[in-house]
Amino acid sequence: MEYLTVHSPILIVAIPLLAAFIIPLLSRLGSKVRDTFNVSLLGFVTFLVAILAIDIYANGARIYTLGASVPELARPEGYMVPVRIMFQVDGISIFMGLTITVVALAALVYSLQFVKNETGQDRFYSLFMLLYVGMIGLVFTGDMFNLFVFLEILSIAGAGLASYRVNLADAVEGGFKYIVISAVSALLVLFAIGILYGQYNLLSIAALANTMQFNTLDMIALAMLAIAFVMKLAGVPLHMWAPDTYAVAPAGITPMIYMSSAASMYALYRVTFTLYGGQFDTMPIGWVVIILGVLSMFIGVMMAIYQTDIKRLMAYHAISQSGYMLLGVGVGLAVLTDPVALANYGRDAMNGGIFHIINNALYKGMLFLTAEAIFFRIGTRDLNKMGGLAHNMKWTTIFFIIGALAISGIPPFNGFASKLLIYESVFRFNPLLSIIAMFVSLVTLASFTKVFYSAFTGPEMPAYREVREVPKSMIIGMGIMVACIIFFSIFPGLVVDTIVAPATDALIDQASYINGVMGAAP
Amino acid sequence: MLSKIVRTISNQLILFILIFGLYIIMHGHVTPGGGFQGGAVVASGVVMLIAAFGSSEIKKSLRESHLSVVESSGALIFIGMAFAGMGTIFFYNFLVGTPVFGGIPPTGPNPGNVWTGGVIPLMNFGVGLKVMAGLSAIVLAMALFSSGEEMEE
Amino acid sequence: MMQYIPFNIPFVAAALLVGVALFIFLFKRNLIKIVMGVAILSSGVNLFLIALGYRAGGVAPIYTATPEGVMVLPVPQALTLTNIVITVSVIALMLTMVMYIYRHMGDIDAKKSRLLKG
Amino acid sequence: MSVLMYGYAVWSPIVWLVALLVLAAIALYVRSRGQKRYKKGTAQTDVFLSGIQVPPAEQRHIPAHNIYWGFFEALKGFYSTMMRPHTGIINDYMLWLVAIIALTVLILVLTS
Repeated sequence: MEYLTVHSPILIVAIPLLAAFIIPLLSRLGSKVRDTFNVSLLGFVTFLVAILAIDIYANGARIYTLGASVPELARPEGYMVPVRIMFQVDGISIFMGLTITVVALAALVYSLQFVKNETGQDRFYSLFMLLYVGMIGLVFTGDMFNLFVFLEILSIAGAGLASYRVNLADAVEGGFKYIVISAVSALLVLFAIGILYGQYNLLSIAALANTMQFNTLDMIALAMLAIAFVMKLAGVPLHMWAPDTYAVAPAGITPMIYMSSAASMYALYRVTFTLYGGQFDTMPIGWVVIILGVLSMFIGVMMAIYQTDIKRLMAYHAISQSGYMLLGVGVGLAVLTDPVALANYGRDAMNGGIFHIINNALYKGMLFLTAEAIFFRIGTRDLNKMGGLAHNMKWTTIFFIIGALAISGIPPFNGFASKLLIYESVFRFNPLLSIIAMFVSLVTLASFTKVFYSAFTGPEMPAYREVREVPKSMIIGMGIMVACIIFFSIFPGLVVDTIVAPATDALIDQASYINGVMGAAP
Repeated sequence: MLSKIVRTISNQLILFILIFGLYIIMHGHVTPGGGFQGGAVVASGVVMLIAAFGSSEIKKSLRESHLSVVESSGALIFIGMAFAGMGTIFFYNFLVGTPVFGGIPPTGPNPGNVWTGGVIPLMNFGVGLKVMAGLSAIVLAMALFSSGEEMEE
Repeated sequence: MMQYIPFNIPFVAAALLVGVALFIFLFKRNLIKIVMGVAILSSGVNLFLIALGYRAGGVAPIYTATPEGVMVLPVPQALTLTNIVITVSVIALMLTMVMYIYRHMGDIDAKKSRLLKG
Repeated sequence: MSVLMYGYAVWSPIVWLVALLVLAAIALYVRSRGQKRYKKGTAQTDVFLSGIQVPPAEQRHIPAHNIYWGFFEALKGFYSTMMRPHTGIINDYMLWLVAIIALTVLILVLTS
């Protein structure tokens, strides 16, 4: 147990990586062995994430240095700066880790039945594990270059999975768009890393933050890093790939690709708060993030209500909800250098934005799964052709209603709790932004009413009389998410106190992140 | 399929390409090169064979399932080496000082000692296996795809 | 070091490569050309990294048999190698997808081969 | 534990649920006071459309593109403007990326 706690940061990344290459060999023993292996392995990783989280909330941030003689030895004897590859796990990292792991577990269980009749399943699960490795590595890593490497891993695995159904023309097109924008934004990230390296000869985030001067080249690097991550997280006006890719990805993968967007959002926060924050006036970059967030909210939802393809509609909602997170954390970023405003409302806005990440991962992921459950049974994503499905798909309908109410911010669901935090704190920053956020919530409810009305209600259609409820593993996958949504709805105070507030503190408190690595420096 | 001269010469030449690729892989820790570069050299030999014999001929001897196994085991060797250091820490170089690849690199002008580097030569070997199988599979799949065939049976 | 950028030929070449790549992304509709653009962008970034690590008169950063004097920085070279490996896999994946798009749509023009919009 | 107290916001789902249950009880009470003449399996349960022949199920259901028709009709200008950038061409996505990076660099350099 002690051993597992000490080594858990690397085991969480390394075990799925090992599994990704065992799966092709193991699938020769039959699909049942492989499925059991996958689920039990991800269950074990979930356990590791849980014990790491408990340890971090009790004892503070953790450092794991690869190849050193002890994990905490970031700087070997006689070195002023860290030289080894390093994982640095603090409150926000483990928060993202928990979110990603819960979604991955639900998506994996859901996928078991979904891909049962497809070919190339061992590659599907290999890439699934690689995608998980990419996301977890991205949120755990402590140096800029591994940020790039994990970003590329998740891009390649995500694009491969998005175009998994290569017999469909649109699936390949969505995957191609995803890999092009991922490759270009990742190369821009590498270019920015090169600019930073050229000035400071450092790669570790903590050491870079310690010596950051914020001259013109740093500004260029910041713009490239921030906007490349905004591209990956699909903020308007860089969002146009997202509906294309989310709509065509197979079920179980859409929530995962959505989570990789959330991991990119983490990278954006890490760069703006930890790498650059503190030493300069954060108001301009904060306003850039706020404006992108407001645009994402508004245009995302206005485009969503217009769609007639159920998964494109939900993809635009994913964009719109990302706007809330950008808005909440952007307000915190804008007032980062003003302690009074930060204590008054900045911290609450960030709490709301970060709480919204996990809420949205749960209900948005669940809604994607219900949309794909409909596709699984009736073979179309076109809302115009649907109707009366509630007669035969009762569980899916119940799950959809819960998800739709939660995403629209209807009390008592968890979406309301995080949106309330955002509304009331952003209102004191700028009332107009808060009013826009409330309006967006309204249109969200309207568009989900449209989906609910046209897909589930109405008389039983003759064409869909034979439609049955989806298989059990898909219901369990959605049920995991719904259980989490209900737990989060009833205990918002507990969740914010235990996991969200430490995440906010970790973002604001740049000094402790730096001291974690550079601490013993004379 | 190209002419008989090309086929005969590429049949002879593939041996040297293989040896050169393996040399680059196994000397990766003392000279420029390493797993990826050596694997790419071997895969370029496969490209030559595909050009000389045609992809459908090569498909008979290089099966996708075999390549997949080699690729996976290469990756497993790499990660397994990293896991083997778990007694101390992940990626710990546990072979330093042992009789296996544990030598101390000599200083001063010297031809280089292969028997050094700890786990690094073994990792290079794993990466080399993975890259040669992976790249061969990629070029073979693309060649088959452009001639209208599929790789999997 | 950075103040010499305008007079430094490798940096100019890297900037040119990045510029060519961006030009391709913006104005070339052929999907194969877009893939080539990614390759060129990657080359530009690689050249930039390598040029960053260069020290005038430096020797290769190998610890055995090293003569006296400065060494070039080894870290950018490691970054470049990693980036080359990643780019190879990205480009292989992209080309496979372009081949599938051609097979489905019979065209590799970005405008004529699209199904998803709006 | 269940109460969220940050800033000015106080949000307690338990209180809300209790209130919901009370309101639901009132609503059910009012409902139970209503007429009880409804019988299943008779003509009372059939669809009645002012005496017109009832169309079959697939024509009776309003498809998605007709929902909020007036809303979209009123915002026609907005939506045609919105559709113009959403071309689905990869080059346009890249154009936005380059333009926003340039804009952000400009904002950052000018404000410092």
